[in-house]
Amino acid sequence: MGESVATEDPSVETEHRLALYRAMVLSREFETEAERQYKAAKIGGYCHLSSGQEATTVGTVTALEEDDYLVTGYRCHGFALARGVSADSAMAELFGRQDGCAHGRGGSMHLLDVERHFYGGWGIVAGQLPIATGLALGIVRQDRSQAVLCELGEGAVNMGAWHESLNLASLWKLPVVFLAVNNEYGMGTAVDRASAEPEVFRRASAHRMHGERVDGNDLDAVVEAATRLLTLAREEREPAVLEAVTYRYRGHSVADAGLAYRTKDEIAEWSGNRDPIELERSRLLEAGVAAGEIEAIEDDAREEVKRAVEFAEASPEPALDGLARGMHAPGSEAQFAGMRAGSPFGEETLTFDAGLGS
Amino acid sequence: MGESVATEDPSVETEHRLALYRAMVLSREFETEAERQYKAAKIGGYCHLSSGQEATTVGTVTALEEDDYLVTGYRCHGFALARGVSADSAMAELFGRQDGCAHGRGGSMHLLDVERHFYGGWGIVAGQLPIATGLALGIVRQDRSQAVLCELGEGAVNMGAWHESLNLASLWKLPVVFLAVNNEYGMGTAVDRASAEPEVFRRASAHRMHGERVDGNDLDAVVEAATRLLTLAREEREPAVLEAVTYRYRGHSVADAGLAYRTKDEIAEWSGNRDPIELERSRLLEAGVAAGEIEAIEDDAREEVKRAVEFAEASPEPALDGLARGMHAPGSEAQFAGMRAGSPFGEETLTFDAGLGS
Amino acid sequence: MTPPAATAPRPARESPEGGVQTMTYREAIRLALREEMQLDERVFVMGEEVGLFDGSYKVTAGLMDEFGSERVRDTPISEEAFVGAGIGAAMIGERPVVEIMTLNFLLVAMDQVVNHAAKVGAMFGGEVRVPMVIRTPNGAGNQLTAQHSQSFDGWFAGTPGLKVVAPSNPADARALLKAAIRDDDPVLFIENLPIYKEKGEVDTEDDSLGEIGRAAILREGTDLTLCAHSFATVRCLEVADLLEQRHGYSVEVVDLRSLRPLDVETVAASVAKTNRALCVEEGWPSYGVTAELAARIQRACFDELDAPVERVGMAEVPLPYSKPLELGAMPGKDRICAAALATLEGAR
Amino acid sequence: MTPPAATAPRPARESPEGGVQTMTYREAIRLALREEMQLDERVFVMGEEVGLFDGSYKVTAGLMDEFGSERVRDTPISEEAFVGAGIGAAMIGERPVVEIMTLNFLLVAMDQVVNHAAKVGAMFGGEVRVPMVIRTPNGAGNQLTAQHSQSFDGWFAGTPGLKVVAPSNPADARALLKAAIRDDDPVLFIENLPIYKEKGEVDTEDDSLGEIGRAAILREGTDLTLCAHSFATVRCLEVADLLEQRHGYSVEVVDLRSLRPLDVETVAASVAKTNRALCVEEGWPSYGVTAELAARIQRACFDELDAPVERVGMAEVPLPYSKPLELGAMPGKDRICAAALATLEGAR
Ligand SMILES: Cc1ncc(C[n+]2csc(CCOP(=O)(O)OP(=O)(O)O)c2C)c(N)n1
Ligand SMILES: Cc1ncc(C[n+]2csc(CCOP(=O)(O)OP(=O)(O)O)c2C)c(N)n1
Ligand SMILES: [Mg+2]
Ligand SMILES: [Mg+2]
Repeated sequence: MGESVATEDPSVETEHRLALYRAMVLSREFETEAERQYKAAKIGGYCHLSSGQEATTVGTVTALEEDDYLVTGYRCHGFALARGVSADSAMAELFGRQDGCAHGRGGSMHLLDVERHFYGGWGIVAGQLPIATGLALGIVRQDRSQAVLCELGEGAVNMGAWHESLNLASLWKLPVVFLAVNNEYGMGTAVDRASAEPEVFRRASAHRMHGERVDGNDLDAVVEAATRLLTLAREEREPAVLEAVTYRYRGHSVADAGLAYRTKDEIAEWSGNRDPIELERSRLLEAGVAAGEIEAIEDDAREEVKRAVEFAEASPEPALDGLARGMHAPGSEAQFAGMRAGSPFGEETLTFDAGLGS
Repeated sequence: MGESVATEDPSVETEHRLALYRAMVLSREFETEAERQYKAAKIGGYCHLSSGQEATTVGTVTALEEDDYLVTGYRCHGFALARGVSADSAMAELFGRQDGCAHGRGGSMHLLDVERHFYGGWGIVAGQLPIATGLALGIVRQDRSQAVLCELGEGAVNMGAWHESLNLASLWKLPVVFLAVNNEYGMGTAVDRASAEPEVFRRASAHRMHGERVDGNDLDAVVEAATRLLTLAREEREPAVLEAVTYRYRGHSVADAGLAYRTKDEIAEWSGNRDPIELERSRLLEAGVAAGEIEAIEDDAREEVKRAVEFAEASPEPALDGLARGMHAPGSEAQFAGMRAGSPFGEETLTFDAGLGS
Repeated sequence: MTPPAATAPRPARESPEGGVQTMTYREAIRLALREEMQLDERVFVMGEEVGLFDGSYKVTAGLMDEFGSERVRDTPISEEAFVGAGIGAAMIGERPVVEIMTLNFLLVAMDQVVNHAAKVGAMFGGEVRVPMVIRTPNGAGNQLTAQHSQSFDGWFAGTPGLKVVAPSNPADARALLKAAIRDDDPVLFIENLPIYKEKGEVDTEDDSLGEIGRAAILREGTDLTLCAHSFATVRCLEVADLLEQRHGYSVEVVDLRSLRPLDVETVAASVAKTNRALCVEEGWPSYGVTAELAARIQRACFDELDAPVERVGMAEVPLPYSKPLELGAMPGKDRICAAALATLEGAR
Repeated sequence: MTPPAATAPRPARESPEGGVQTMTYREAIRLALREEMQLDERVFVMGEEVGLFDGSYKVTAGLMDEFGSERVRDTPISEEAFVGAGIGAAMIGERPVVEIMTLNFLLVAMDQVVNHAAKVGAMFGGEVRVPMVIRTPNGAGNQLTAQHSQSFDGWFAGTPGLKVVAPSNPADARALLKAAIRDDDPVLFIENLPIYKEKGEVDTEDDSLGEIGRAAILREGTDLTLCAHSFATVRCLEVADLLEQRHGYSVEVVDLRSLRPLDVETVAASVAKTNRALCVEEGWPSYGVTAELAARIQRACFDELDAPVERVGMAEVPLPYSKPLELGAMPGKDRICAAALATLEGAR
């Protein structure tokens, strides 16, 4: 990770490109399968797919150093996978199982992996921005050379939390890059029906912060921009806004057909002519990679998703006595002893710290 | 009101100038007296003075048409007086008396006068912005030709409500001018310690909104800018940000000595060389107004304040059975009948709509 | 910037069929909105996705077509701004009905609701009113997880200056929403996600308004009072049937309908008759709605109670995603039933 | 932009005098902050005016001089951002103590507290913790009017995932703030404006931490239990003395100290002894803290109660500015005393 696509040694480059390609395909396949499983009622709740946005997802995550931090909104499957969360534990989370990365507590919107410094998918629009800003503050306090990448949608830029977070990051020179994924819509609302300034990156200037726009379907462009801005954040503590223009093919969530507010033609235009995976595929072919090698990678990703479903199916449901697990730090039971006495709500059955075994 | 300072007929102009001068003096005298009364424990709570900011206050309010709307934060004495609220009812409000403009319920921060379309002083930083935006929305829905002037401090521009309100105003083309009074400090925090972009007006561009800065101590400049922007709002439904650079001489509120975070020299520099009242006084003298006429105006304003204190002193304290008055619309008692039954909190004594007689 | 396209309203039309109709709660809300919009030009709807998208939960479906995009106004994701805009518009004579997609999102606009809308009347000495309605669904049950599965009803009900209404059936939903829209005070109108599909009869020719502050006895009984609001009432009615059929108990169900004002009188009268009470809510009971109910009942009925007032609500955890865990946390019929039996049979 | 000037910290110094000292509540809080900052580099303070201005209520006076502007961090007026920044910093190992100028302003950051800080532990399956403290005063009494005179204590106490502490005296304030800072969960630490100047003895050499979740019996008695938290406890102690001196009653005072966890056990044991309870709070009682107390007590002590549990709190109106009106609204000693006598002498 962290390497720019353009390196000296062409074989390394190709290898890296193939890895990125695989990550994009894995994300697409994972979500295609997730939609299927959702319709089969194996997955519930909200389930937000990012099909069409894979170059943005994979391109920004690959620009992260291993010990950089990642924070996202609810549309987080691709980010989790790109960051190295296994398809197994991501799918198990979508299935609500014990071996999910959040032990079945978080579901599709709240994937995370602390070891990989992925501090979560979050569900409140723009709610993750102050928190990502705080991670960056923590980095500064700990005097480390790390950066935070914080994803949000273009609809989220109209929340007050955006404004307050950008100001704080700029004022305090915090190492955070706000990745505004402009997929043209927030639910059914086109960007220019919601934002007086629909060129989202321009809002950075209100905080004397650098902002720029990139073609979010062009993997190379995304990697270049993200690497450059994350490096500036990491090394110079210059925060920035990176707006990636892309498109989501599916509805806002699986429950939305996604056709009430846009035309089939518009979707076809993006998926037919500007698909990030297709684009990258042709680049690979152009670069001389054999079609067979590419197909092998695709098959391999599909296999991984298939195995992930099996893994998820096999993982146990969390046990009911773990209802409160994780809510409080180990040792908190003693504090709650007096509240449980004669409790009408069964608090006596709730334990916080009995481990996450079930 | 609504006339620009520069008119054809010089006598009208002078008359108008004198009226504005008187309004500035009245504000200064009123607040000087308020501080005295506060120290005499006749006034309580928070009491935020605007001494030093009078050109901004008077200059913007005079640019309002009679049926335009005015909304402010808690530093509202000068705005209320300039809008025509009598010193009597403003002072009575500060004394917490029945004849105060909010019947003793609001105090210093919450002056208002619905007849004069002054919809209040508000106490939560930036909380008044969404509401002012809503007044402007109401104007549009009612298809009227009016504008809203919404005052806030330069410290308030870091609140999310600022951002959300500006976006909404710009997106929906609402007739509101946000007057950011930049008096250099938000409590003890200098503007560049709080805002990554300390030139506050520049933040308007994040919403494709016009923004500009004016010398807030120069009455002519303020009147010109405010008149121009309010006219645009009223006639073209172009919202805008007007930043007025000025200075408060006193502490944040009467309780703050105002010296922990700035030097006496700095205060002296502003009050000695840039005082808006002095500036206007010299302009009047230059324009040939007799010193005696000016002094008569000053005496008159002082008299008005003196009478206002007498009025306030004489006004009765609100009666205790009016504790809940105004809380709910007339007729709500019937709705609360079931809640009062056997109430442990004395709700049975609370009436909402028995008039505001006491 | 492309300014939001203003669609022209279609001419107002009357409700196609009259008389008593069976409809869902969702349809009853929509009907009330249409009726009030037809009656009063000042009424307008505003919120995220209420127009082009037909509403996130389809409550406002078709209204933009009928009334145009000025009166059914899609907003940016800016709850604080558009709730506040509702307050401002209401202060100068409009009648905004603001939709918040779910109650969870009202947290970002809490300051506008609690520290502005609720304060205007008293703080300005009665000089200004805020005739605004905020409509929003609460609740859990769809695996929407911790940030999306909450019921803060009691927080608003504990805020002087607000009125809080939360009907449990389509007829009340229509009548009370109409009353809320015509009320001159800010009213929080709490709906509920699972309740939207519940059906009931609505007399569309009955134009009387609901009475804010009046509870209803939905089912009479003599052994136990079940006391609830919104969707919990639906569960209570089912539990009451079960208790009668399986255990022979006669159970009264009080539907609060309104949390502020709270109709303590009706609740107390019921408990004075049954001598036992179980209060049920979708939210967390500690410091919740049922706390207030229990506190009021024990006071009003101290001599009549044969057992302590009991409560059932959401398990006191952030809602987990896993279906079995979520079901385990919810105040389902089993848990209500068990608590009712304990209250009925408690050794006192 | 001039970047905020970073002042260099002065070398840490020990508390000048040891042993038992009389100090104000404000000083006790400051002492706890200093001690924890000296002990643990991860602890830092952040909020509006906490540094250069010495704190809006002077609680943090001198700390910026001692620890520098990086560890005593003045913020813009952006509660949502800096509360969230506290959460983020805490998630990766810092120990932020966030000051909110008054509880009223937490409304604008409600979403970060309730829907983020409180959710992290459970929602992420126990993988992350948020060891953050939010300190803030509640209360009324200084004519600060409707938007600045509130106590939403119960709202936070009703939020699973949070802990809520609200001590009533300097010794507890120091010990519990130290405990809160060392706690691995988000803790809301509620102070109170009038209480800052209250004095008490603090043993500065006693370094034991306060026990979160444990109430205290501040005064023993046999006829009535007064049950309160924070400043209301101070009033209750005075009322207890009055009742004894003037009326010969023996009154027990329970100081809750913590609202979540709530020590029902201690409260119930007291009421089981006295058979009568009056719950007092600075906030609005309907749907407030005393509602939960009454609900718990009537259940735990059903057979022991000789009279219904009574409550006293703020009159249910937005607080008016006028001094006599404000005094009339507050739960002052007179009102508490009258309610206590009614509870003691109620014809049961
Ligand atoms: C505060 C808040 N308001 C509303 C919602 C409901 N909501 C969830 S996603 C969404 C649209 C967000 O659009 P955008 O930021 O563009 O992200 P995208 O979904 O396109 O990735 C909305 C309104 C929410 N989760 N939080
Ligand atoms: C949300 C909120 N946070 C904090 C406060 C406390 N407070 C009152 S005024 C103020 C400073 C505001 O400064 P500025 O906007 O520059 O206005 P000025 O006082 O200079 O007129 C602060 C922090 C508040 N009232 N509301
Ligand atoms: Mg989007
Ligand atoms: Mg200022």
